[in-house]
Order: sequence, then structure tokens, then C-alpha cells
Amino acid sequence: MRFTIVVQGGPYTSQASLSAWHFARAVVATGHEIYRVFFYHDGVYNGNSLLTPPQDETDLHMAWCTLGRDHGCELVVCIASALRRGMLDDGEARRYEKPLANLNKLFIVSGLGQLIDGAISADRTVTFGN
Amino acid sequence: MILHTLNKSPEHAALGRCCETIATGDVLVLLEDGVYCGSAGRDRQVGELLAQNIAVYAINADVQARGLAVRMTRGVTLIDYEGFVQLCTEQASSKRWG
Amino acid sequence: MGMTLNCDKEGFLRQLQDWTPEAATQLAANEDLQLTQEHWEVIYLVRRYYQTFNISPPTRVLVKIVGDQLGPTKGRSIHLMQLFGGKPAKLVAKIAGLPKPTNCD
Amino acid sequence: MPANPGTQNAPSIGTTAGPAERPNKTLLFVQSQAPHGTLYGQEGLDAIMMGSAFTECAVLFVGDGIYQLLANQDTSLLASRNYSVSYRALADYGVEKLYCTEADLQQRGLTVADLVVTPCVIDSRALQALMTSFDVILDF
Repeated sequence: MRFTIVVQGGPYTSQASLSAWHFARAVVATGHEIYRVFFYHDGVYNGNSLLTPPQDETDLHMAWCTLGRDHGCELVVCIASALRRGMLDDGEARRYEKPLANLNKLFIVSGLGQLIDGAISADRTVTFGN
Repeated sequence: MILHTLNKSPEHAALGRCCETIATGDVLVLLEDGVYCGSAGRDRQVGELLAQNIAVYAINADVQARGLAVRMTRGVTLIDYEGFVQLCTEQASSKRWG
Repeated sequence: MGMTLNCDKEGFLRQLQDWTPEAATQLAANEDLQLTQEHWEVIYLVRRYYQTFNISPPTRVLVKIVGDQLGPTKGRSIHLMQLFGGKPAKLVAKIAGLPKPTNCD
Repeated sequence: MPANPGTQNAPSIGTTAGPAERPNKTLLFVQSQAPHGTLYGQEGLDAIMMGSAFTECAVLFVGDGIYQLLANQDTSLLASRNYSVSYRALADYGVEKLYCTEADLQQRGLTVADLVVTPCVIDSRALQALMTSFDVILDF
């Protein structure tokens, strides 16, 4: 089956994104497919390449990156949620004349249409929030 | 049928709303702080669900992390995340309470 | 000639309260567009809609409300594209002094 | 920063892919948070409006979520977005089906006359049937 996973919680604020990551790994491990991980609301903070947790804590940002890289799983950040929370890729940083971009390049900035497409196209949609 | 997830402790109104809405054939997965709803002394509503033959599961990692392994209500089934995924495939949709 | 407006690189007003009809004329001129009566009725409709509902309508909804309020012959995307080009909601937002749309639709 | 093989293949943005070739799944959006205390309601409404461009959508207000529809919200002193009035535009987006429960209204001393739009008031049995009748539930 194909899963869309919606992540609404920010890392290190609630457990939502840690749960979502465990769930995503289990989807892959059980032979199912991740159609898309959609980061919405505070979930967009998971894409922040500047996150620097202590070395003896799980690096959730890198954990998502590993999942995206090793399993080709699509990590999509909602553009409207991301912009208002200061999560920008190079293109948006230029567009809004901001001094830097902090969104990891493994994350794709896209519109809310990708949430709806994910919900419609996947066999199952599971939401993690706080 | 629907897989309900609950990630709040019994302090929170989410438990009551979930229990009012859940129907026969649905399943409940307790995760994060939701696992307290299935622990000794806090399990009244979950006990009622079990009595109605509604299956209640709890994420083992959350149970272990909170020191609840010896305090969970009999009848609540501990699952890992793979089990969670399996339950999702068996239910038509999922609903988050929190 | 032309007034000096405080716009960003994409030609959107930085401060929405700077909007005036004269500003709209200049914003349109920046896009090589000369506003006619048919443009103005859409501009004012969209501003009213924004002030009433606190949202900028996407093209699909713009077509509907133009149809509802200005008549079915105008409530067609072809009419709005003739007036405001290929992405009517975006250009209308710019000229009518509505918030810059996110690259969402 | 890790190398990125995927970005060049980023999907096109927003609604460019038409809904026609998709399975016609229906979406139930659930609003469960009071307005202003969190951004869930506002961002949930954005999702509802986007959803309406794709498929049949309905909105269920549960618990404190019904407060999002309370009339006379004035956010000018707060300097926050008053999106309660935006719900009145949902019909223009083709979203006509709004639901709440009698119990949630009663517990809060509300009637539909207190709301900016008029949702369909249902009981808890109908609530179960409603949730089961949609293909996907999106919670906010």
C-alpha cells in the first residue's frame, strides 16, 4: 500500500515528528511505500538544516534526510506554512529578498495541493500532530 | 472502519471525544501521552471500550519510555510501529484525536 | 512620468495600505497594462471580496464571483485571461493591492 | 548539506495536475481547535479551500473547533487574522457541507444562530456514520 504521512508537529517541541518518523520507517520496513511525507503547520521546522541537537539525542532533521535519500521518499514542505515560519529554500529566499535559506535541499517546497494530492492518491493517509 | 489514534493523556478532553465517536469494528491506537489512557488507575474509559469488544492497542516504545510496561491494562495490546502500519492497512481510514 | 511606488522585485506593493486607484494604474502600467472599465470592475470586486472575507480568491473562485456579480458572460476564465493574462488571480492581486500570493496556485 | 538528487524532479506546484485522472476520493476535514490559540484552524481552513479544487470536501467541527465559527470575532486589538469571516466564502469554493454536533453546541451554550455560517447539526450516531462515509479524514 501507498501511504501519505502528514506531520504537523515541530521537532523538539512535541513528539509528533518523532512518532511520524518511526511510522515512516516502519512503512518502508514492512514493504509498503511512502507516497509522500507532507510537513504542515509546525511540522515544516523538520526541514530546518540549521537544527543542531546535542550529539547524544536523535537528530530528527538528519533522520528525515536519511529516509528521503535512502528510500527516495518525497519530503514536501507546505510553502505557506514554511514562509510564515521562516523556512525558506534558495528560490523563496530570493523571491522575498531574505538574507539566507535554511531549508535542506532534500525537502521540496510546494503548495497545499500536494497535501490534497497525497490524501487522494495514496491508499492511506495518517496524520501526526500535537 | 476507522483507525483512531489518541496521543493525549486522560487529562485531556480528546479521550472522551474519541470514546464517544468510536464504533464497533473501529480500533484505537494509543501513542505518545495517549498510552497513559491504558494504564492502571487511568483506564476507566479504555476499559469500557474493551468491554464493548473494541480493540485497543498501545505503541510499545511509548509505554516503555514512560515506565508503564508493568502498569498497562490487561486487554490493551502492545504493538511496535510495524504493527501500527499493519493496522492502518486493515482499516479504511484513520482519525487523529489530540 | 508615473508615480514612485514602494514595490518588491516582483512588482508587488510592500505595504498594502499604499494602495490607491492611482497606484493601481501605475502597478498596471508596470505590467504594460492600461486599465479599462472592465479591469476596474474586477479590481473593485476583488478588493470588496478581500475586505469582506479576508481572503484573496484563486482564479477558480475569481471566475465564480465575477460571474455571480458581473454576469455570466464575464464570469469565464477566458474573459479574465483576456483582461489580466495567463494567471489572472496573481495579476489582479498585484494591481488590486491584495497580499502577494504564495507560489501555491 | 547532503547532495540532492530529487529537487530537480520536484512536482509541479499546486493544482496544475487536474483531478480528472485521480480516483474520486472524498475528504472530511476535522477542525478541533479553538481559533487564535493555535494556528491549526487557520491553516486547516487553507487546506479545506485547496481541497475544494480537487474533490468533494466537507468540514466537521468537533469540540472547541466550533468556536472558530463564533460570530463577532474582532481580532483588530490582537493583530491576528480574523479567518472566521472567511468561512462565509466557503460556498464560493464549492464547500457546502459543514457539520457540528448538538452536544458540542450545548456544552458551550451555543446555537447555530451564534455562528457566522450555519452548519448541519448532527448527533453522535450520525457523527460515526459521517466519518465512515468519507475516504480520508484530515485532522487539524
